[in-house]
Amino acid sequence: MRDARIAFGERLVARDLTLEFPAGRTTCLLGRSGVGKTSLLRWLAGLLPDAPRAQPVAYMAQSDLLLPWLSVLDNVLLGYRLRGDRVALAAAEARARILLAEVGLADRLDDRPAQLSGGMRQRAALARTLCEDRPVVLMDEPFAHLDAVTRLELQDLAARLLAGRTAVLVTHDPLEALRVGHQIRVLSGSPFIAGPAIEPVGVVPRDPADPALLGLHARLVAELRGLAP
Amino acid sequence: MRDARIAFGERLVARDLTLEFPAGRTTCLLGRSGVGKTSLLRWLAGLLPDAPRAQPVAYMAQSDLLLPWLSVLDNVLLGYRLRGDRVALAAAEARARILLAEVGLADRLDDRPAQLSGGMRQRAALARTLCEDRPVVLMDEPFAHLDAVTRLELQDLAARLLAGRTAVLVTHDPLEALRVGHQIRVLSGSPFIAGPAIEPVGVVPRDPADPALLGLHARLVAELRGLAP
Amino acid sequence: MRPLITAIGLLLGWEALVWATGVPSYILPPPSRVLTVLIERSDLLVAEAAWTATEMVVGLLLGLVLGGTLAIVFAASAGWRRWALPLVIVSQAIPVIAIAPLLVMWLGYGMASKVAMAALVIFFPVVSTLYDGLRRTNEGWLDLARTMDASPRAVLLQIRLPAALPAFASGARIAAAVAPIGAVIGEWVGASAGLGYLMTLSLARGQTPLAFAALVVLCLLGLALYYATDWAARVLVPWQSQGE
Amino acid sequence: MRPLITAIGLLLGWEALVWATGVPSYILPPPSRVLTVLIERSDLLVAEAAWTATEMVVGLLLGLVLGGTLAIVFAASAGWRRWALPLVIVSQAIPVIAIAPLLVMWLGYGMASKVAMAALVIFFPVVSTLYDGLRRTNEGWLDLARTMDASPRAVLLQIRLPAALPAFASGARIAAAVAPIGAVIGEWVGASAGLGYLMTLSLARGQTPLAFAALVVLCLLGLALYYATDWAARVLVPWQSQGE
Amino acid sequence: QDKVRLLLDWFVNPDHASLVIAKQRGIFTKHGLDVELIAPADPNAPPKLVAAGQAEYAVSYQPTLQMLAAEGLPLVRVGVLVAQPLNSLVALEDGPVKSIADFKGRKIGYSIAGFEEALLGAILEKAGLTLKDVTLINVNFALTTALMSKQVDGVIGAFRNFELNDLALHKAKGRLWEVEKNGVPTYDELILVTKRETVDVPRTKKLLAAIAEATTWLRANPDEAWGIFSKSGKELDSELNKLAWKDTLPLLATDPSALDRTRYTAFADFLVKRGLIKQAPALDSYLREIK
Ligand SMILES: Nc1ncnc2c1ncn2[C@@H]1O[C@H](COP(=O)(O)OP(=O)(O)OP(=O)(O)O)[C@@H](O)[C@H]1O
Ligand SMILES: Nc1ncnc2c1ncn2[C@@H]1O[C@H](COP(=O)(O)OP(=O)(O)OP(=O)(O)O)[C@@H](O)[C@H]1O
Ligand SMILES: [Mg+2]
Ligand SMILES: [Mg+2]
Repeated sequence: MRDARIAFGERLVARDLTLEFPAGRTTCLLGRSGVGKTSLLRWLAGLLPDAPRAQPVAYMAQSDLLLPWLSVLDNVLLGYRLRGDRVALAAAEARARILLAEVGLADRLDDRPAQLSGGMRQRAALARTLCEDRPVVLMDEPFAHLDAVTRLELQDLAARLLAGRTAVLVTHDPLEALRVGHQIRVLSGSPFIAGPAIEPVGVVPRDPADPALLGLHARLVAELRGLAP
Repeated sequence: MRDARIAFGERLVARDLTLEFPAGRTTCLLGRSGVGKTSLLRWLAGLLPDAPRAQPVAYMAQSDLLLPWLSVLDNVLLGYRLRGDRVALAAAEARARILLAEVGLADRLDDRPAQLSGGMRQRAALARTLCEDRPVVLMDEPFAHLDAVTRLELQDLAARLLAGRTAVLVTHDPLEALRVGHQIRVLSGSPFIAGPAIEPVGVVPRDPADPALLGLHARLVAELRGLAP
Repeated sequence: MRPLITAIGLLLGWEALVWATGVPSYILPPPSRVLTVLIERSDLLVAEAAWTATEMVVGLLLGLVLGGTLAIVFAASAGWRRWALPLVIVSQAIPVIAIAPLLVMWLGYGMASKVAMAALVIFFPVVSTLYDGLRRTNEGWLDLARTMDASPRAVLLQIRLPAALPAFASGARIAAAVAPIGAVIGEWVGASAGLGYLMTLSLARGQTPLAFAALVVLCLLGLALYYATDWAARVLVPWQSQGE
Repeated sequence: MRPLITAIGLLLGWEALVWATGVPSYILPPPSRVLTVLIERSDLLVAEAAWTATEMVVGLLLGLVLGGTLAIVFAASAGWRRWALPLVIVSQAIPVIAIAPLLVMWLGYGMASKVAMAALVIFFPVVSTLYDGLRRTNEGWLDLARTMDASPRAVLLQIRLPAALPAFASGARIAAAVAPIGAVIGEWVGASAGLGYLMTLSLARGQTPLAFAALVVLCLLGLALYYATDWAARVLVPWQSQGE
Repeated sequence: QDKVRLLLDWFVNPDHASLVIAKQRGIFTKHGLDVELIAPADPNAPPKLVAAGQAEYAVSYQPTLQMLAAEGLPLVRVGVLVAQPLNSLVALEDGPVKSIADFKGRKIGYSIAGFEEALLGAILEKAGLTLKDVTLINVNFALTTALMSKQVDGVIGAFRNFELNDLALHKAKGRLWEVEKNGVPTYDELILVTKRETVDVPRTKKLLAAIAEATTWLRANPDEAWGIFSKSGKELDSELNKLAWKDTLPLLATDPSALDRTRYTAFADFLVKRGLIKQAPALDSYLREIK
């Protein structure tokens, strides 16, 4: 993105922002609450005024946005249903079932979202995003409501399925960023600027116990801590 | 609680559940997504059918539940407004302003919730819960959408304000539980049972870097990992 | 059971009203007299009621279909909305007496003109509530659909429409409640049958009890239609909230 | 500006209709003739319009207040709802001709009986939509309020009511659109002034162009009222969604 | 001043000429009455409202009074405004109906007054038809419109002083059959009724005297009277009213207190025969002569 400007009325979120997201890799965004991560993601998704959208994206918002009248399975297939492509829909259904099984909702396919717990809803939303099969994937705090173990499993799943795609992932957990991001950027300031790209070595998903990562982790925490909210 | 039973139609979440929450202390609940943490909290809040409610509670749900037509400040004062006690309301307003300043929303008092970021909304909901000044406080993943640094700050704030109250706090972060909980319980199974109470030493908020905690952390993670989802 | 209690409650209230206000019986006859007539003339009343009930039900269905379609068209196209909405509003302001001759010219004296009239009275609440519902879809869902490259048509039919169904149900309930008056107004358009016709005729002849017997039947039809619609709305639209 | 274009558009549509269908002018006079009458008899029309406009506005306000209150009462008390709701539904089914003498008996021949009649037509959409809105409050908010020991009254007034205001706005829009017909129906109750009176009179006496001139004025009043209500609703209820 | 509410049978029109002139020229006041004329839109409501004590007098029709009396309403006739039928059967002159017999298989429109089936039945029978040979359609007030647009072939309930003029204004000519010459006993079209229990003879006398005085005056000064009438309400100044005015004046009863009992006996028998009432109510229960 080049010279982007994000503002809500008087409130300027970003100005003259130029950022590069390497193709086929996962970039993790970190930053204090309210800095503008969601806004940046929405800009990339083409959801803000004046925001161009280059390629098809899959977008997972901070809230789950499941449709209450559709079953879990139908929610996951929403994109195919909306595009109305019957052939693709039929093909995607098998994929959706597998994904739902992988996020641990195999026995909840026909439930309505209101019957799920918060974390289950988030997992369904994650399955929907990954089911979309798009070159660019944008995810806003996809694992926020998940327990530590499920989170690790789903990080693995995401890393596997995001391979080869350009992904931008917002998170608040520096370890998570280090685990799944090829590149990590810390946003700070108001209007925000992006810090230098941090590129940990090794293939994703990395082992969080790796001492090299722990060093980077300390650096990231310090970087975040030094910032005004 | 004694011999509680929680069920949604056919789905039995807990049966013959007897749990003790020590008075004046903070209990942290951990457990896989969907195990029944939220349901347990709702039971304690008297929100489920057949659930008795012993004492006045302050309840913070998994979603922020801010009212879109009220300003941030008015949302925080909602309890006092609903109870219609003018004297208490006037007294609480100063408190609400201080709390909002402490959660970093001092300059957002008059904004509507729709103008806030997800983390800001959660912080406003947290301020509302802490403003309620009740003997029992129930919080469902109160820090899920916050960055690591803000999270630490608000854990400190919560620990300070919860002192002397009976609090039950659901979290997915074992470190968080170790930091603010006088007692930690892991829920598991379906219908779930609660594991033995883990009681770390030291006063809350504890330092997460404490090696004694790291040992407990490893134990908790292992315990969670060993469980079926 | 409930409807029966309700009916009895209504009758008692009415009897009390007559007693309390001392209205003469040629203006408001007491239920006891109306009941007698209701039983004595039941064959006549049933025949007229069948006629009016048909008008009501057909009018309601037509109104729901027309109103629903129009609301969807309005939500889909700003051009249509800009030009046709005022026309729709104006259609509500036109008293039947002004357009009755037109309707009769185009539709004749048969049932068609009555159904058209009833549908005209009924369809506005449906258009209005459904269109309002379609306007206030959760922004998040719309954004999501946009990232999914959904056509406006798909967004309308698969997201905005289901989200607006509770509002549609609300409109349908209003429509069901005004359906009886719609049918009666329709019978103004040159009728020679129906409860509305019977009522006018018996009022003119000073047979107030018969007129009120017809009115009672009309009200019962109205209640039945309302509760049927309410029930259908509950069964067909189980989700309630517009938002999350 | 917009309303003017709309008005002109309507007139053109009407002229086209007359041409296309070849309706005789004593059934549907062409706009040109109506315009002539509109100008020639403008003093008469303005005087009658002032009367009707008063009835409309007072009736609408009364209907909004009554309907709003009733919906709140229904939401607050199951007992009231069970007994009074059928009564309210039935009130919609009663043709004016049956209760006009009653209204005159109780309210006299002045404006009160007309306003009452208009309010009766208007208030149902308000009750119905607001009550529906009050019924479908986000469960989470209700739970939250319960933990805060809010009285049912406080929950109703501070949570359910604001959450239902978009639905109330929806009802108010319908009410505004039916207000003109409400006023015209009201003028059946022994009127000697008003556009509805003028219309009936001139139609019955073959002065179709004058009747349609009155109708045009009535429609303009209706449009003005509708758009005023729509504007007020937007300004007063900026939040849209019922849910989160 | 004695306050009096008088309900008209319908909107103000030349049928009410004597009432309007009496009010406008202060003749009522001169007789010590303060009369308020109230127009309803529904012609059936006024007698009931008078019976309920919501007004002192109402303008009504003889057949209506007799039907209401048979239903037990406490009403009495105290005066008359038009002492002959105005009601007629009308068809278009250039239409297919040249004689009453031509109505066979055709549509006849009416505006519900409650007794049109009786009138029409008698008229048709005289021409050798029955009610079954025609289709009756309630067209409400749009009598001329329905006729001109050929939605119906004839209308019953047309007033001879209005509907022909109305047709003429639309460049159509009507063919008219007077009911009283076609098998229907003659009757009083417009009468004044009041509540039986509270007949106020002195006041009624004053009222009838004022009406008589106004009738005499307007017969003598038709043009000046028209000026007063047409200016008493903005909507009254119309071409149709002007034409009807001329035709109506000769029909107004010169003696509003006159009563011809034989008419009431005959018409009651007629109503019984046509099945509209079960039995004729006693004449004295609904007729009161004010002398
Ligand atoms: N309203 C409901 N209707 C039916 N089932 C429900 C409902 N609410 C919760 N459940 C079920 O109860 C179980 C426990 O849900 P609960 O929300 O308590 O989980 P949780 O431990 O809070 O999970 P998470 O960490 O994902 O929020 C789940 O299986 C869920 O599907
Ligand atoms: N619709 C809106 N109207 C007005 N201001 C907004 C709107 N959305 C966001 N903002 C403002 O823009 C800024 C950035 O918000 P954003 O949601 O991008 O933050 P974030 O980095 O995603 O925070 P969090 O981690 O808390 O989700 C905030 O100050 C917020 O108040
Ligand atoms: Mg965000
Ligand atoms: Mg939960």
